[in-house]
Amino acid sequence: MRMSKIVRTGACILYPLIIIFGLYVVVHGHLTPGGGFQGGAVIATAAALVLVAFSHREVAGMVRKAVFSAQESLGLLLFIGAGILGLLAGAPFFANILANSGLLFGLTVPPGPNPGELNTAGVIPLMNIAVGVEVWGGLAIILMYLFSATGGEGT
Amino acid sequence: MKKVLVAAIFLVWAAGLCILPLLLSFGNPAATDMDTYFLRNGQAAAAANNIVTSVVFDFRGFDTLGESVVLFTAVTGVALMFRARKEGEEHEDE
Amino acid sequence: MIPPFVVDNSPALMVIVPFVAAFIAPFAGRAAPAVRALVVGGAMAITSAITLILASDVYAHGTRLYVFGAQAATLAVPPDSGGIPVRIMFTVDPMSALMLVITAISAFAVVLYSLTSERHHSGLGSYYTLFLLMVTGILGMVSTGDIFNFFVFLEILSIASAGLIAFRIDGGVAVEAAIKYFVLSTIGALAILFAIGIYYGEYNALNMALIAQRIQFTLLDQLALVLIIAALAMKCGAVPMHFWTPDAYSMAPSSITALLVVASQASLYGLFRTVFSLYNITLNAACVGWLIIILGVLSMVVGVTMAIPQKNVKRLMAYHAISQTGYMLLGVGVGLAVLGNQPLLDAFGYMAMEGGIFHIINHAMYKGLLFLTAGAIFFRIGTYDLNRMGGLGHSMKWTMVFFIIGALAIAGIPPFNGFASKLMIYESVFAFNPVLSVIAMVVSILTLASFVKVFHSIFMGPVLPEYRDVREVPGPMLAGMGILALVVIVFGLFPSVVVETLVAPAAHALADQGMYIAAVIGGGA
Amino acid sequence: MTAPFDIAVFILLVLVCLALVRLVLGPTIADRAVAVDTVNTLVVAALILLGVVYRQVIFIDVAIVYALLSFVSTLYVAKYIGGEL
Amino acid sequence: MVFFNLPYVAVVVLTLIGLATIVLKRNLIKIFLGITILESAVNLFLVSLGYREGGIAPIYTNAPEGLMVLPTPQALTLTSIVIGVATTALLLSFAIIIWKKYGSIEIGFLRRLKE
Amino acid sequence: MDLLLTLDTGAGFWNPVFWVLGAAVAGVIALLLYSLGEKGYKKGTAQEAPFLSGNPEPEKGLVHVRSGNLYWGFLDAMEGYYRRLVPLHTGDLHDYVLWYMGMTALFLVVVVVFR
Amino acid sequence: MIAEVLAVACLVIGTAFNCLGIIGLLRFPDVYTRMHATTKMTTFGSVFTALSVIIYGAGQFLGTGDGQYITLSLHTVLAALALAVTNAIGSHAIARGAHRSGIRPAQAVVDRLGEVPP
Amino acid sequence: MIGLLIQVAVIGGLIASAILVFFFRDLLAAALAAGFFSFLVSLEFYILQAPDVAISQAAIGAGLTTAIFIIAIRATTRFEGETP
Amino acid sequence: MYPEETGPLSQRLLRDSHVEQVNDWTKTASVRRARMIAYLVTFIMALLLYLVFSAGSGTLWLWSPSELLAGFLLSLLTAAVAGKVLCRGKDYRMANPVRLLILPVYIIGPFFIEVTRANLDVAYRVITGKIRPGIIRVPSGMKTDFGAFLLANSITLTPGTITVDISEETNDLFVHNINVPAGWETRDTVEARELFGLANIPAWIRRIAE
Repeated sequence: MRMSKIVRTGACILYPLIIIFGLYVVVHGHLTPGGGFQGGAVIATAAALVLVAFSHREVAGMVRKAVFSAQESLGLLLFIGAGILGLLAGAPFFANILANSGLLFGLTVPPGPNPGELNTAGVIPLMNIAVGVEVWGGLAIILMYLFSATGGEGT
Repeated sequence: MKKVLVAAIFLVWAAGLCILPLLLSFGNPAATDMDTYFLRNGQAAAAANNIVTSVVFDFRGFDTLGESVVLFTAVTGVALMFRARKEGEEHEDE
Repeated sequence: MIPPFVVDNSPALMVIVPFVAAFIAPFAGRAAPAVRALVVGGAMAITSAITLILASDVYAHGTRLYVFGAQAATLAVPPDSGGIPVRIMFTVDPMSALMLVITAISAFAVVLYSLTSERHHSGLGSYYTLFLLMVTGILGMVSTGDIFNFFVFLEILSIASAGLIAFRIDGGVAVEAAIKYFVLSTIGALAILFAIGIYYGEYNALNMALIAQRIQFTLLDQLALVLIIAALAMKCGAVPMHFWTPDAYSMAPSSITALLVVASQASLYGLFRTVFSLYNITLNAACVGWLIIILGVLSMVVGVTMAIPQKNVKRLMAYHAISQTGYMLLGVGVGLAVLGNQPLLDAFGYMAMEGGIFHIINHAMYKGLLFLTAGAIFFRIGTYDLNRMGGLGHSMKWTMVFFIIGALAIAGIPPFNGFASKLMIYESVFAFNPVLSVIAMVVSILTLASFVKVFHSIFMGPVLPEYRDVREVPGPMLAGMGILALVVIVFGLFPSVVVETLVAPAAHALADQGMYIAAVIGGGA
Repeated sequence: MTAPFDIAVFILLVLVCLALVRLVLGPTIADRAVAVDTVNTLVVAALILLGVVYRQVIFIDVAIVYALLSFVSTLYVAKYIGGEL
Repeated sequence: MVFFNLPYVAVVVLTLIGLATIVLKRNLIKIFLGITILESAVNLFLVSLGYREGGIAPIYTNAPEGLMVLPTPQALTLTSIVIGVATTALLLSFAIIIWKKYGSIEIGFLRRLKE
Repeated sequence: MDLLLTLDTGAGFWNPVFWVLGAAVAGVIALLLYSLGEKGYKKGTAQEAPFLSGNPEPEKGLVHVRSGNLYWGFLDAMEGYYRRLVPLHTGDLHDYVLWYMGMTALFLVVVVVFR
Repeated sequence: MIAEVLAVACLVIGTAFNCLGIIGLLRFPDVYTRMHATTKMTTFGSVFTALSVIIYGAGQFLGTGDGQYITLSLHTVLAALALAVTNAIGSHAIARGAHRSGIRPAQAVVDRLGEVPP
Repeated sequence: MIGLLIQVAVIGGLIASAILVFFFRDLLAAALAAGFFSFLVSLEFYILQAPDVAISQAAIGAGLTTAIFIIAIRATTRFEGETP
Repeated sequence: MYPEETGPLSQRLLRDSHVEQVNDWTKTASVRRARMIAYLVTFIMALLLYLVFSAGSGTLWLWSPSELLAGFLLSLLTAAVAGKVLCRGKDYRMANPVRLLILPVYIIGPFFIEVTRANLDVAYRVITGKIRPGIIRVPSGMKTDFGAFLLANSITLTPGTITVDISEETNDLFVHNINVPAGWETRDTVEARELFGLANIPAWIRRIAE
């Protein structure tokens, strides 16, 4: 069953805000506290918010298991792909070959603080995004499965 | 009898764990060479301001892969628990 | 013939291939079950091949290092780090290679078997995903050289195993077994994490070789040692902590049980690695050695005596698995007890360790075979209850042959592999302490008696009316069992080859801590 | 000049410990939920102040995460006690 | 001296409370709560291992320079936290299935497998 | 060849060639005995029915010996042992955890005392 | 200097309101009145402490011209806003849940919601 | 000095809430106490200069784990010792 | 407990357009325009928020180019994910920037004054313990969900009153009052204006949301 209109409206308004904040945490993982896991967990909490505020029937259109499941596998494939990138370049698995290479994400940075330079740190931002996508999908799908066990209408 | 045994077990555990605050000094790690390496090289090698992130994704990236896979495994396990059952699937009991 | 890229990167590929297959397996099943079978079977075959390539390379050229993320794969110590390894690495020495061989053979046979045996169940996408992850967990556990990475792979293994044990959720009993297993293994894993924290706090190191170089056996190290060996002994099913084993083994699908045996051997490997490579002679070898010997003797005796009155065939086999684990603990424990004493070690210590380690590989093979035959019987008649079986020998001839091979091997009857390793254990342990040897022999006799009963109940006697139209299991299942049976026979017929090429290097690698440290750090202890 | 902030953090934490009393006593589950909700607010305030004490701007992000997410668990409790979950 | 090792004291006490919850309570969900407490204790232990007196967070920002705390335990703790939530989720789904099949989540009822 | 196939343990040895030879000889003897008995056997005569003192032949399922009946003597003789051992396997999760914790405690005492 | 005085003043006000909120939490008779005391007074107090941080950041920015203080102030504003919105929704949800679970307001002179048929 | 007092307050609350988890017979209250515990653990991480871990614990421990526990309590039972 | 919302067909279709039941005939221009606006609103909101978060990243006031690019892309992603949730096919009045500008004015101005005044009142009650609680019914007069949401939150954040429930059809609020003034307990409903002392909060909210 759904919660009251106030909670629903609040959830609708907070949902994109939490998502954008989570994405902010994800992409700033190498500059500020946070990263893939934390940001992914924050976004998954947004999904938890929508899940709790609406009824099963309404939620079915907003968040979908299949999408989350695909996200999860996609994130992991992206992550392991970022590792294989090193393998393809002739370095060992998980080598950070992009760092300091001058390519995309590969700016060379001076020591000391450098806020706002997102395109640094080599494969770390890529991995952050991959892990963020994966954790987002994973935690949300755990919640959805558990919700389907509460005996209400099936999700 | 059993209660005495449980109490004894807990006593030994408590005594064993009390070694920690007695022997490990808080706020003053005994050796720091590995972490000094990370702090010194983290920003230059991985170009990340956040040394924790550079440890998580660069120096110990393989652990992080394992950790993501743990989450994936748990999700798969949960999905296995709440899967839809086929009609006439054989039952296995005791 | 084999591209050098594969050989060079085989430690990484060994993990990458099953991971990628696991990630795409749930979606492969959407298209068609055949696609999924192809993906899973192909991935497992490739993984086994890569693992065997790696193992042969290790046996040919000595310990292999693979440093993840370094400039070069063998660059364990960065030049500017002051002589310490900082990154995660796989350290594959002959002992690890032995475990890799076991895992590769067993997992390949099991996947062949389970592609057919689980055909009619729902949730197969998740099943195969977890299966691949479980195999990867074992592979990572036995080849890693970083203690935290060991913990991570241990958790992958635990979670995947728990999910698979609970695979048959209909009765609820499987879930009960999974809960028991998972609660215990979580507590054990947390204890291991505690120990890792202690090592880190004392030595600021996570690499096993570095810890081994720096370890001093202070009071904190003793606490860490206790936490680790208790947790790993619990996970491999040593006796006073074996209670989860029969529950989990009997409730998991049979193919998974065959793999769980390998998983428990991996825990055993972790135990040996901790005691030998991490601590070695800094600890009081006699004391810890006797601790392991006593655990082993208890496991042997209690396991086999508890097996005799069982009526559930898988539960019975699970108790036998505990009993056989005791042999390994006994053999390696004797080796540990004389570790500091080179003459004794040469006289019988290495022999005992070789026996114990050889028994690991034999046990994984024949116990896996036995569990697979139990699963084959269940596949046809739908019960594990010995009282309701009988006369199946008339219709399931191949299964019966495989069962006989497995049963004779576990009982240590000569032409099969169990005999060779047991003989080595008996003789070396006799030199150490005759009483232990006698106990081991008695246990072996009881094992034989128990399996005679099982064989009689299942296969002998007249055909029961309800099983008149039972047929032989399908070909792929037989192929899976056949691989293991073949290995059992070959190892039994040519034990000296196996001991010379596989086991003896493993035992020496385990006992020689300096070599392990030197391989990683280069300096030597 | 961060001494006042430090003292304020300490007072807030003492208040957190006092809120624990309501968590213990609370006759109904709703009272306990109110106590936990209060603690969330206080902890967020404490986190913001501690961010100033440690002179780290980035620490405020933690407070935002707290403020946004702690209420989700409150909503779950509320939905449960309302009998709607 | 011991008094200043406060986090370690907390770790010891929390570990014991967690273990006591696991061993003395007969409800599955209570046992799982005990496991989460145990996990938090271990995480706390790891993080406090890396603390250095007067250190700042290991992030290069505009904050005043200073000794940084050790980053590795924090990385390990991140891993440990995610493993913890995965474990908890799987355990709770087991508990739900047990409730559906057995009608109870008390330990005393989970005894169909014995001997 | 001989060197390759012989596993020398110091006190004894194990060579599969001897065993294969022995098995072959035993097989030949068994085959001889088996072929001796075949001569007098004829299908369709009274030889097919077992002689049961004139009682009717029981159903095949009834002559099956249940596995629980095997080894009752052994179990009876070891009853005192089993009476102590079997109740330890309570199937109770608490006991499982307590055994584990107890063994850890015991190990700790042993290792610290005998270091 | 003025900014610092203002910041400390806001801090004192905020802490005082937080104290009052907790006292109310401990003193009041039932869940609704406790909610009056806590969720709003602690929100108000916490917003005031956040305000003191904002003022402090602004003062520092004007003093030093360092860009990070702007970030400090802006993030604190967002934290305070998030706190206010989430607390309002959360306390409403708890009140509704409490009323639905059958907790009637103590010493109430009137209960219009209890009269509405469910 | 004040830092030590803050530590004492946080750790006192930590231990007290853990004890509450042990003693509550109402599982929902125990889950709430566990949420409380998670907040304080996160605060302790924050004080120990680990903001990454603090965010992680806040999002996962305090937010999601409590939610999962409450769903599980809803799907099973609310009081200890309850059988249908 | 409450019946599902009903309404004109077009509205329901708009609301449920995400349920993959959109056939060709519903894909009229208005539906597409409504969706477009929904995505746009979400996008702008997300972008604004992201810019606030990452302010100060560049030199002093500006944003660094990579931040701007990342903000643009992430806002697009957010719009794609959350567009259907934020604007559930109902009202796009909040897309009007003038209304969004009034909101901060309202929060800093009348609302803050009201909160401060009432906080002092409750502080007095906390110390003395003089309370006279009760739940009264307040017709909000708001037609939109957002208006009701804003009013209810204003009431909740104003100490002394707390919104306990809301009627799904009429948007009537049930308000728990810590000190019910004499005479209100006999009245059937109480106007929202009367709850506040100084400022006319409902009028402000109506100006913002309707």
